Amino acid sequence: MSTENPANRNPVVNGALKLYVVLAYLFVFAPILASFVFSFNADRFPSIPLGGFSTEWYRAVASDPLVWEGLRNTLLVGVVVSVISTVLGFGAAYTDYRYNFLGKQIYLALALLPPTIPVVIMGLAMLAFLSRVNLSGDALAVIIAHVVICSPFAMAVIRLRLSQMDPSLEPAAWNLGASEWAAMRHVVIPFCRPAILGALFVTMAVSFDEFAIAWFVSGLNETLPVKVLGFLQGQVSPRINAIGSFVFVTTMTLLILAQLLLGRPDATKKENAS
Amino acid sequence: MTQDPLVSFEGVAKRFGTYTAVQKMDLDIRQGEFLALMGSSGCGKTTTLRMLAGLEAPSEGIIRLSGKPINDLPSWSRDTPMVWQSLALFPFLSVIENVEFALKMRGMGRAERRARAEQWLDRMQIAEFADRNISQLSGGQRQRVALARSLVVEPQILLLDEPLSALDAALKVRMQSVLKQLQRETGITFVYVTHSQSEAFSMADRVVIMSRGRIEQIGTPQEIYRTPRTRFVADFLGSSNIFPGTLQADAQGRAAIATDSGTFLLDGQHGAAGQAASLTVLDTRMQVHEQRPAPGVNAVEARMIGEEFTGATATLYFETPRGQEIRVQKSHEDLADLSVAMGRSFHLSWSPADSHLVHE
Amino acid sequence: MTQDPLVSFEGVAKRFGTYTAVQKMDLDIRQGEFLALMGSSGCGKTTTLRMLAGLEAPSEGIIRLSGKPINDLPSWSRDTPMVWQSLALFPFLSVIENVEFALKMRGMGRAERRARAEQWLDRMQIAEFADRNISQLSGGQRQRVALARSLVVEPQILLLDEPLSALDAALKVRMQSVLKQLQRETGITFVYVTHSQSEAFSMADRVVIMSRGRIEQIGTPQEIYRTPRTRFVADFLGSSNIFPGTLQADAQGRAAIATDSGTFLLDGQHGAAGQAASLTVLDTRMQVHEQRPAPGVNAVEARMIGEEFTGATATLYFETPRGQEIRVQKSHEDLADLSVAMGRSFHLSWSPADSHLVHE
Amino acid sequence: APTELTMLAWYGHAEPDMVAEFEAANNVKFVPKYYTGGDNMLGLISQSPPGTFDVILSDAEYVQQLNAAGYIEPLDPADYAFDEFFPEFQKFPGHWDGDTLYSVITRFGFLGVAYNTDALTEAEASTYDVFWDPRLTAKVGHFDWHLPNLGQMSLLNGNPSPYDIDEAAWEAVKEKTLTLRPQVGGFFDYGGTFSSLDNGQMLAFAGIGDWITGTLERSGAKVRSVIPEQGGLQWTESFSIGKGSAKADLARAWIQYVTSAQGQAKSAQMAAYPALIPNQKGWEVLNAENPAEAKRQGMVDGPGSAIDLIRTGRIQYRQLPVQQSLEDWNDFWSDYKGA
Amino acid sequence: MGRRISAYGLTFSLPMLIWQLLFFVFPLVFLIALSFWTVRNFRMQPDFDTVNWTTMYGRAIFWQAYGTTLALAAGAAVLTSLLAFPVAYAISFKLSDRARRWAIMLMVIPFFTSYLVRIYSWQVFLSDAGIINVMLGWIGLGPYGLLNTPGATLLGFVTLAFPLVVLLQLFSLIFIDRTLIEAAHNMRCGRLRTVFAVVIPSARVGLVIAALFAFILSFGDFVSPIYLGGGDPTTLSILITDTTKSGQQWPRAAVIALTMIVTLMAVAFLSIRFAYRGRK
Ligand SMILES: Nc1ncnc2c1ncn2[C@@H]1O[C@H](COP(=O)(O)OP(=O)(O)OP(=O)(O)O)[C@@H](O)[C@H]1O
Ligand SMILES: Nc1ncnc2c1ncn2[C@@H]1O[C@H](COP(=O)(O)OP(=O)(O)OP(=O)(O)O)[C@@H](O)[C@H]1O
Ligand SMILES: NCCCCNCCCN
Ligand SMILES: [Mg+2]
Ligand SMILES: [Mg+2]
Repeated sequence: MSTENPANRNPVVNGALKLYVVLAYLFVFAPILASFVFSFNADRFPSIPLGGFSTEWYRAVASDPLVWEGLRNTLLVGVVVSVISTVLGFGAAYTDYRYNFLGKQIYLALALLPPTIPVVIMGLAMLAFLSRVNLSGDALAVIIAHVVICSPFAMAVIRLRLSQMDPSLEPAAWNLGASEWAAMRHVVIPFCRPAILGALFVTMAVSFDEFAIAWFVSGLNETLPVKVLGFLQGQVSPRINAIGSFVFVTTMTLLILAQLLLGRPDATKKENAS
Repeated sequence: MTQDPLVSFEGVAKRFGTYTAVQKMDLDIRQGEFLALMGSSGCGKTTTLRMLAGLEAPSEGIIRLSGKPINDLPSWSRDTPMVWQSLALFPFLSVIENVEFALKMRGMGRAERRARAEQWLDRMQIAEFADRNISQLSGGQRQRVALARSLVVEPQILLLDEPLSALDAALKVRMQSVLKQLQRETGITFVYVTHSQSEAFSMADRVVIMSRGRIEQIGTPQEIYRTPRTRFVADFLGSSNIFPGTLQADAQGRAAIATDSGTFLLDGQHGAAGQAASLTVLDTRMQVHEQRPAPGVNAVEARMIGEEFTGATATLYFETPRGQEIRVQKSHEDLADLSVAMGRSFHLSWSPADSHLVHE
Repeated sequence: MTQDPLVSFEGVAKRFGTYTAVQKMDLDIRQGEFLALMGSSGCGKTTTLRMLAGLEAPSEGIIRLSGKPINDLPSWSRDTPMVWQSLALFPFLSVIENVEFALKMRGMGRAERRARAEQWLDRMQIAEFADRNISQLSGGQRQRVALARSLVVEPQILLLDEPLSALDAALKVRMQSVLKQLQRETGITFVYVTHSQSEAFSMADRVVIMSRGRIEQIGTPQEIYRTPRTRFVADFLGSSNIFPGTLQADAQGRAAIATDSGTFLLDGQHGAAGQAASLTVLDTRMQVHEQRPAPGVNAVEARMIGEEFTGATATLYFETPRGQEIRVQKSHEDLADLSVAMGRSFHLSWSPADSHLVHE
Repeated sequence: APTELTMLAWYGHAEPDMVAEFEAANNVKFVPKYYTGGDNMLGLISQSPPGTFDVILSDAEYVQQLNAAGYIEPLDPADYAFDEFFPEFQKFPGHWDGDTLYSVITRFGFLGVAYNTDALTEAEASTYDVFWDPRLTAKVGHFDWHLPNLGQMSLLNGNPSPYDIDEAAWEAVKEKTLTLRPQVGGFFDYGGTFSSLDNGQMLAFAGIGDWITGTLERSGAKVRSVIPEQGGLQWTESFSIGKGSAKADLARAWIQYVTSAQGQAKSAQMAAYPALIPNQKGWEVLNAENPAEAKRQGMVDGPGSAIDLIRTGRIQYRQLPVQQSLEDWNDFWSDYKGA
Repeated sequence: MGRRISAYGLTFSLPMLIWQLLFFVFPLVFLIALSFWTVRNFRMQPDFDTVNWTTMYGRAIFWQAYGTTLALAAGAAVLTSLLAFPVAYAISFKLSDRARRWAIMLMVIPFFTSYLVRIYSWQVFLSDAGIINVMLGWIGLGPYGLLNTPGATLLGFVTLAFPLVVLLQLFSLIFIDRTLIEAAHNMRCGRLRTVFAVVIPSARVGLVIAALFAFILSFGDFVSPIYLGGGDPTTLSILITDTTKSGQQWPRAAVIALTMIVTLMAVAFLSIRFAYRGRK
């Protein structure tokens, strides 16, 4: 706390702590920054001292039709996944918010558990199952699998928002003559709008960086992160860095957009009103 | 008073699982009256209101509005608008959009509903805030928006669930008179749930006191204050001292009640001797003496154990040797003559005329 | 009263950024007294207490405990235990572990501190809950644990920051007498922050009224209630009607004050004519008449605009034609003779002897 | 729009340097799925509907498995220019089931000792025993697949036919292999192999050959492969047509193209990784186009050439274990890794 | 409210239920079935044979990998928690509101960078001729073998879990009632002692959950053990891949996967029980 009594403060301890925080952030950012740097390094196998400056890897990436196709798949999958996950997540969040029923614990477990299953296992189980029902091997399979792991995130984000909603807001709408559907359209959804947008972005970002499950189920229609895995396993090429930097910038943009939409000052102000 | 009731609850009960929130309630609400529902927390006031608004279904019994049973009508098909304690204003709509909401849901055209809403904003003196965000209003202004939002459909009845409890004291008093005046002018029946005795008593035509899902007493504020019908009501109002005991006649054959703290004379009230009952005495009607008072009044000796200072009056707390707590409320002027001190013994007295009898 | 003060604030100020929470405060706290700090929200009460406990550092000035400056002492080297409004009990410790905490921090052995803690649990009548979780206690029981936890080190001084504000009315009164008695028995100096006038006035030896970081008045409860020193204090206590005006002599040369609502006689209080001042009259000292009262008393005509029912007494709200609000507090008996009705005009009067003068 | 042809292959086979010409000529667009190991490939096929992959590239061992599992179509030998192939490759074991052809070989290569030229001389590296050299403690890498590694150990133990060994010889191979464990610095997939050789993390590697070191050499790394005195192993890559392919004709055309002399020369110089080619005419074309690379890989006539190594018996085929089950080998490999 | 579910309610509840039943529960159930299938001629065949279970459970390498994975994941959970705590503590208690918002923002960024890319990047730091050894060389030290060691695997796990653990710890520390800390100071409890006597017990649930997440993430990760650990020692995730290399042994891989799931559930259950122990 900034207002702490200086007599209760030890500058040495505080200084050491802050230094440690700086080191921790260095640790977190070292690999990210290094990959940026190496994405402009001319050598195929990065090592120091650095080779010359080069945008070769970006050019290689940009001229690789497979990368573009991967990007197209990723975007397609990302958009569809975010929409479906958000719809499912909204429904589940609303169910949890509004209803009580026998087996609700199980319902919630189903809705929230998938992200805790290791991706290798999820990927394996998904592939084994989807292939039995002839769904594996294309973008649809990736969409199905990603929705399974993304919808819990959407649910969490929207549930959080719903818990900020005055529980009498919806009954108030009914009481004023709105049917359940009208109240949903005119009250619940408008109230949740920032969280719905947030959920769309978060789920898109998760799908955007998921490679393990997608590797198993994507078949021929690989997404970009699966390509990256391929580059890492099959070629070791600084293209990884170029793609990584690109994906990073893209997801960051999504994140910042989400942040702006969620944290819009007048959205928070409105919230306080209820 | 012989006119048909606007609302009637006929044997209405509400259970949540095994818990009974409202027990077989019979209640008539008259056209145009201001009815207050009071009772301790959890006694079923809100549940009663919500059943009327169609937000809970009665487990048993029939609710009628203007004679017609409405049990099966969904909430949105009833004209029973409600004002919530939290107000439940729509934070994403402007003031006027809030007020228009009910009209929009009824399918009224844009121009017409805007006009109607503006008229009510005017009436509630908040027209200047029409385009503001709810968050930009003060508590009192929000209260008015909530009222306008419910009244805009010009209902026969308005339900209010502790609508003032979130306001500060001064604003509360001001809104009370706004509400009272509004009710008089519009003639709309108000059903008003409150925790506050002062609110209920100063606004309502009739007050319903509930306890554990049952109605304990219905009556005008005066009736209830002066003659609580049950021990619970006396306890709840908190303005009476209560002495549980057994009815008997005293040596002279006068009606009396034998309690733990002594035998006290009653004033013409009775029941069969030997019957259990409680004597209640308003705390403003008790006198404090340093010396034993003359006979003819009821008196008891007690040790002072506490004092509460509330500006105009002070409340003194005493305890009889038998452990009964007695409260006395006095003005500071009255007390000036006494050397009150914690732990000292005093004589407390009251006239038989101020004795009132309640049964369990 | 000539003994050395236990605590003294010498020119203590506290700024948060550019905001001054406490302004150059001089205050002596006497050994063994029960001192209440009152004032409206944000006036600096908690900040004052926290500076004493070492949780905030003064921006200026010196705080002494038993004569020694303690500004630079960290919180954990002072013996100034505090009772928080939220109680701040450790939820992960049992009742007795909470009480033992401070002793453990002082390095006291296991057996000894357990014995000491048990003794205090006994004293606070919560020994039976020793091994319970905090979450399993009622509000009043928690309060006692918090007290025991602070008192177990047998300090010279105890700081309490609105310790009862979370309790319900009945419990509050009961805990007040527990606290008062405890303070008397132990002789520990209590510094007690509260919002509640009734709490401050019924418990404290001296009351400090603060406003915007400044001390407005220090005195016994009686002094403050009857003779508020400033307009702020009168306003704050809320039991007086206040008429701002200018001093003058009336036609007969008697001391008077000219206000918006008329010129009123004073009783021997004065100041230079022409000086600005405010007349204050306790709301219990005002009379309500249907007819104009005889001259010799101060009187004003006003329209009734509200009524608040509070059991024993009722408060009536009036408004003069010039827009001044006047409050009158009366017992129901007194009111029985009046036909009070919203909107009607009445004459309000008070004797010059009940007039009191305050300066800004 | 061009017809899409799906190819399941190791990385590189559907890159422009290989397919651009064919795509342009036949109005075809390849859609590749690159795999990173034969089992990984089998897994993919088994989990995909029939007809998903038109062309499948695989190593000889997996052709057998693909065939056994019924994932590939029989081929007509008359369609392919086997007469241009070195005789050794005209009826390559594993690609035929009796007289039925299932797969056409397109490239091959040798597995020996890969080493860092700063750390070892060619002479030192010319025996598998070098892996036990104290200088290499924790510096020997394994390409993480049991067949090439255990085959090399079997060669070292003097088994003339390294995959066809009896129980006693198998026990001896296991015993010998286990003694190498302390020398091992890691078990790597293709990418890991690349980087750990390049950055000097590993100074010698078992189970690989020029297909890795050649690629690294091209970008200037100081690594080479040598066929040691105990002999080397041979890997192969061959094309098949996926069961149920709707574009079998195009698939056939591709295989014809890539096994033709022109296609073979291209294949030998594939950007992703170099390899030897079985088409004798292909050697000629390569020598005309890129004599240096032909020389580096040993695709020049005369003693010491790649085909000469085979003919002098220095090279054994890599294949599935004959007397033991594949599981036995794999399980031992897991145990070895965990030892 | 909340009585029976109507058509309206089902419209919202059913989609998630159906989706997760079809695409989450069924795959897991199928995984169970798969573990009893057999493989003939490199083809999986439906069957009911416990051979996969007996084979896998009968192999020393399985239990060895199990122990290794458990130890590495537990190590990662403990190590990450210890490394993260001072960061979370400093951010919660020592930074201004503005700096705290920034710190949280920055800590979210790693979630949006490819884990693969970060691991690949670490290789460049850790290799014998990598950044760290070159820098150590400047001061005359090394080179040290950092890459392809269990330590490097741990580093990868920490990379994976650290940001999440910091954030989870942070959110439990931020919500600690500050008056509890003041109350402790007020009762002669010094700074460091307050951390152990008040801060950690108060944040216990959050700290345990954070460690649990670190465990879950590390337990299933295959990227770090392969690319930083050099595949040595064998972890369960590597063993899954290895198992499939004896010709389509997916049923045996399913045995490993199911064992992992059960282990994770048990660990999650125990740690949540521990987290809430003695709480209402
Ligand atoms: N949806 C519900 N499920 C279960 N019990 C409920 C539900 N709603 C109310 N109750 C219970 O019914 C009883 C009556 O509740 P109700 O809200 O009507 O009380 P109230 O008189 O309005 O109290 P308060 O003054 O605290 O608002 C309470 O014991 C409450 O816990
Ligand atoms: N840490 C702080 N930083 C900035 N301003 C502060 C801080 N603590 C208190 N203040 C401000 O100082 C003023 C005095 O606060 P303080 O808590 O002492 O008031 P108080 O009299 O205890 O009020 P209340 O009755 O509401 O508890 C307030 O305006 C408050 O907003
Ligand atoms: N990019 C993949 C290289 C494929 C080489 N195939 C043969 C592997 C022999 N171990
Ligand atoms: Mg209620
Ligand atoms: Mg305060």
